[in-house]
Amino acid sequence: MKTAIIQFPGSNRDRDMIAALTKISGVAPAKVWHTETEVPDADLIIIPGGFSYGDYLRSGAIAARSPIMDAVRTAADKGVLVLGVCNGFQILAEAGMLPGALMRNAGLKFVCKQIKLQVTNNKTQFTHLYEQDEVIPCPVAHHDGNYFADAETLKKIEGEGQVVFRYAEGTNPNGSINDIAGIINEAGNVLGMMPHPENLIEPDHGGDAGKYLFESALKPLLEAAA
Amino acid sequence: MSISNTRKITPELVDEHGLNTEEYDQIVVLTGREPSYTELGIWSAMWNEHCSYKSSKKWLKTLPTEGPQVVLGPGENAGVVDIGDGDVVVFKMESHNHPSYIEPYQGAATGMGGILRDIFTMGARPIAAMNALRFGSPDHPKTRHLVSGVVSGIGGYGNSFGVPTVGGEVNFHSRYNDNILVNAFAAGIAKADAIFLSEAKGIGLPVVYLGAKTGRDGVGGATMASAEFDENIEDKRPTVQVGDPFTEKCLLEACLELMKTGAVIAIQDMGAAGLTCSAVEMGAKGNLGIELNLDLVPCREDNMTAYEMMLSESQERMLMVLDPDKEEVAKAIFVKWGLDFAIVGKTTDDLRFRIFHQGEQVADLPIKELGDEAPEYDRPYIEPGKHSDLTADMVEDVKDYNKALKTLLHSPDICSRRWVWEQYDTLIQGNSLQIPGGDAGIVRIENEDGETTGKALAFACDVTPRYCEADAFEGGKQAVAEVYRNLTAVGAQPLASTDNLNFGNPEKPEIMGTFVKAIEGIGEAVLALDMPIVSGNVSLYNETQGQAILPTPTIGGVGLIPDSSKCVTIGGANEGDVLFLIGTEAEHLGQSLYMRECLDIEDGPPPPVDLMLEKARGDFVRAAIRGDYAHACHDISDGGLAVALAEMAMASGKGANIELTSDMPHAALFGEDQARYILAVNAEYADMFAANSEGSGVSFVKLGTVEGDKLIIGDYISLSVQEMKQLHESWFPDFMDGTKLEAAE
Amino acid sequence: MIKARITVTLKAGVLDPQGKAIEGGLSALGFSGVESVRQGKIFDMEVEGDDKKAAQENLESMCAKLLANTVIEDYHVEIV
Amino acid sequence: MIKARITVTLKAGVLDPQGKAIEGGLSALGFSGVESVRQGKIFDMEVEGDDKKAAQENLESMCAKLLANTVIEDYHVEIV
Ligand SMILES: Nc1ncnc2c1ncn2[C@@H]1O[C@H](COP(=O)(O)OP(=O)(O)O)[C@@H](O)[C@H]1O
Ligand SMILES: [Mg+2]
Repeated sequence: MKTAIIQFPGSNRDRDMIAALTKISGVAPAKVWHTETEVPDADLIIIPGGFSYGDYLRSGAIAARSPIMDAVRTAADKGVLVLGVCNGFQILAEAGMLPGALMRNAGLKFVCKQIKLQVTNNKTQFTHLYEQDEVIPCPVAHHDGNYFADAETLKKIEGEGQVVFRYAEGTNPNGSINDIAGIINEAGNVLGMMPHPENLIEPDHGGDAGKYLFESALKPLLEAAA
Repeated sequence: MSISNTRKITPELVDEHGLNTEEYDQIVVLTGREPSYTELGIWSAMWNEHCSYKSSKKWLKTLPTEGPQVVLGPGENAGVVDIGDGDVVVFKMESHNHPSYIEPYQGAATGMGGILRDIFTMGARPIAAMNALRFGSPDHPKTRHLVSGVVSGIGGYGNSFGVPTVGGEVNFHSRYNDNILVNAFAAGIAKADAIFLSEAKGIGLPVVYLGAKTGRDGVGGATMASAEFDENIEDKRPTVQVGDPFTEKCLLEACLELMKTGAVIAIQDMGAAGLTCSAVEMGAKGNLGIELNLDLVPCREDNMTAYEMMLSESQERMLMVLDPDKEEVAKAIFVKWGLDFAIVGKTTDDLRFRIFHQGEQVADLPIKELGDEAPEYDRPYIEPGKHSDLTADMVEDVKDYNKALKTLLHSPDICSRRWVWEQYDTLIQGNSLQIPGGDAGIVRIENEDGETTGKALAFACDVTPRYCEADAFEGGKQAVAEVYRNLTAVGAQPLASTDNLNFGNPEKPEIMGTFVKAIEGIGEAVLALDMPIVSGNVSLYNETQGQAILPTPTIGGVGLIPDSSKCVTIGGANEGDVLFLIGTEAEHLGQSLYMRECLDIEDGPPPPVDLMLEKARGDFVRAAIRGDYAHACHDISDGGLAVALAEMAMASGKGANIELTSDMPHAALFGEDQARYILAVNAEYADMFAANSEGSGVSFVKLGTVEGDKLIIGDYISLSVQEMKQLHESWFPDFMDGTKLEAAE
Repeated sequence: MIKARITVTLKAGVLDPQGKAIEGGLSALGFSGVESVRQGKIFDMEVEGDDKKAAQENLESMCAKLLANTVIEDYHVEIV
Repeated sequence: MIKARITVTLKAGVLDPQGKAIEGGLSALGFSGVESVRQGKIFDMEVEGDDKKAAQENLESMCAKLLANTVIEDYHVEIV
């Protein structure tokens, strides 16, 4: 089982993600710089949070057009799991690998706090260790998490179970349409989400509800490898 | 606009540079002739208050700065303190007051940028930030705009850079109406044997410029920071600097990567007075001369003059002396991070600061004199008068204590600051054990491989300006004591501190008097509590049209938690826990928020600070926390016992049932007597705990138990946790929303 | 050298939180009569050369590839 | 009803980190010849009434008070 993490100038939750992956899987992910044109052989590719290129122009816009993203797209097409968290989600959306766009928070302010997250589809490779509709706590920390998709796209992703996470119990922090917090692509191997499961994996974080996302993705791989 | 280098030096021009006649005469002597225009700019930048500390130096020297834990005290970009296992914590606090008033977002953002740069210039990776903010009265028309801009500026920079903000302060007072204070603190972790300094070494070595390009930003900025505001403030506007946290993040990574290669001999960030200050400091400290060729400086704008380049305060820039053998390695790292990199000069052996521009020598000055021989003033001062005694029986008793507590919880200085800190990333790096909202922020320490070490650091910053105004000496002591308590309350051993001394015009003897007394108080307290000052910053002339700010010597402190599983926070109480007051029931109401918020009076002496008592009780509380007696702890400060109990109840979501014995309930509930804590003790251990306190000679009061969903204090107070929360949480967002408060007005 | 101004606006139907907030801010400041505000971006560009037609095409392509997110935004290039 | 477009641009000399990042992004995408990019904002406004002169004044005042940060930005109001 191998994981890789993509680093852009301005990525800043890459260290959190590396720490989380190392703690959970026992192996540190390969670090891949954005100028590279190939992703080393990996079963899970992660695009971490941060402010790639300062979030200038639009969050994720410049990073989405980096050389490495072609390689990520190729890997995804072959079925490799790809997870984008926060800025990673913004990058995947800008790259067209996930539908819709992430706009400025409705409150226009950066927001960092614990929200409630509902697992609205536990039949994905990233969420099978959660109960269907289970509500977990999870931190968010972003300025541009207001998910938008046109009516047609929305209808499609809602209809196909592509909405994997929703803000629950009135905790939508950013005005996201339909309280959408995370979506998956049609093929079911590319997930983007705004909340930070990597910041909720051990008792010191105040809980470990985020850990199961990584375990869902990694466990079958670990078992296959064993 | 480009200013020629040959402008005639007139008395007006000298005056515009903030130099008086004697200073100018001295400059002519040291230069050996009349200075050129560029040289005048260089002298003025080095000799202004901000860079030279000419009014404060004499007094700063009196502060205790040493201890076995101190690796490096004041004098470098930040202080360095040992935390064991070969690790050090590097920290400092700095003000960006004037720029934040002029342009709150960019002023605060670049303040964050500056303090973060100070930390990583020394080779440390920033792991925590705090911000201490003072604004004018909430009903002043500009206040809301300033709060909103400053908070989003701090967040905008710190969040993008990627450092968690773990604490701070916000106060409102009309004395800050025209002079807000923005003090930013940052701390980083490094290896003790990998600290980088600004002292240049070696002759003929390349001086390298790194980071962002130079523009005309802030030309004259350091001079502005030392001038009293006047009506012509608009004129000073074009000098605003814009922060670029993205470039700073790249600069951080590039610098740390480069430092690992052994290429860096000396490094200094460009802060106030940019290229001038950093180059002179590197040379003067290393007893070397520096030669710069400005044609090689990466510029953002056309036709920049030597004067402008030397004084530009463009952000996100560094100067470095490089090992010439590692030039290619260095270049590659900077190309990787997309940063400018240029060799702009060299070190020399002749102690001259020489600047060339377009083939001409535009400055040739003695570097030691520039760096070390700035004037030092012993400004006349008058010891401030003191308030006569004000005993509690002389202070009106409101009788309706429920209402009084509700008023306090919903008041600008006590209400929750959630509106502020939720705009800051408090969780990034994954090590925050206590985010804002407790007594001190707590951050776990990782080793270089990102593994947790079991250790944690605690951070707090405090000062109570109304106490300092009433008695600068006691106020200075109190600021340190409160930091000490806030660190202790989470189980940390206070290690050392940093200060940010914000005052009015030092040329006024009464202001200078508060400055001197505050420093005396701070000095006495840091000595008694063993928290040497390892870094700091002075901001004077915070004064508009004769009205000075309240004396505001902010203290930032760092404490060590050797075993992070043995720290507590404000909200950890369990149902059934026994609540103990460490200390005695309060008797002092002078300068309390009870008087100010409920009676509209600001009077009396502040509560006196007994440093021996602080130490004895602090040591006891820390031992109790580390001995696993307590589930929660909180120190008592603004608003007294009642507010402290309410804060604990709101944080845990649990009520309490309390009995008091005092016959002066208003003082017992709201008095702000110092050196006091509340501990929530595991019921099983309550008797043992009481016996221990008695045995250690530490006064305590068994207050009652944690229970239910209401805070009940004798017959005086009965309020549901829910209602208190609603009041406590709503003031700030309602104020910032504007509409609700206006409707109520 | 050719100067151009690129204008990027939100597509009709896309919610504009910043515009909404400004509407609220203006009315809080006592400005009445503002019926709607939509925020957009401009990019003032300087490009080499003097072939305006080529520049126009080049700039349009920059918009499509980077400067606008065509999921939510429209763009317009004007050589000035 | 009157329609107006307000343009807000950074004053000359003020650092534009966004513009700079975009220049980098464009060259990474292989677009050459872009010498400079400065980013600005527009506000497309609809205001009540039909007195264009009054509207112009009113909008200028909105710019000075809210829409532009006059410390670092210039503004321009155009009734369309
Ligand atoms: N500007 C700020 N940024 C971050 N946290 C803040 C800020 N202002 C206040 N806080 C946090 O709010 C809480 C209450 O502040 P304060 O009343 O000053 O605490 P204390 O009385 O313990 O010193 C603390 O946890 C403090 O760190
Ligand atoms: Mg406290």
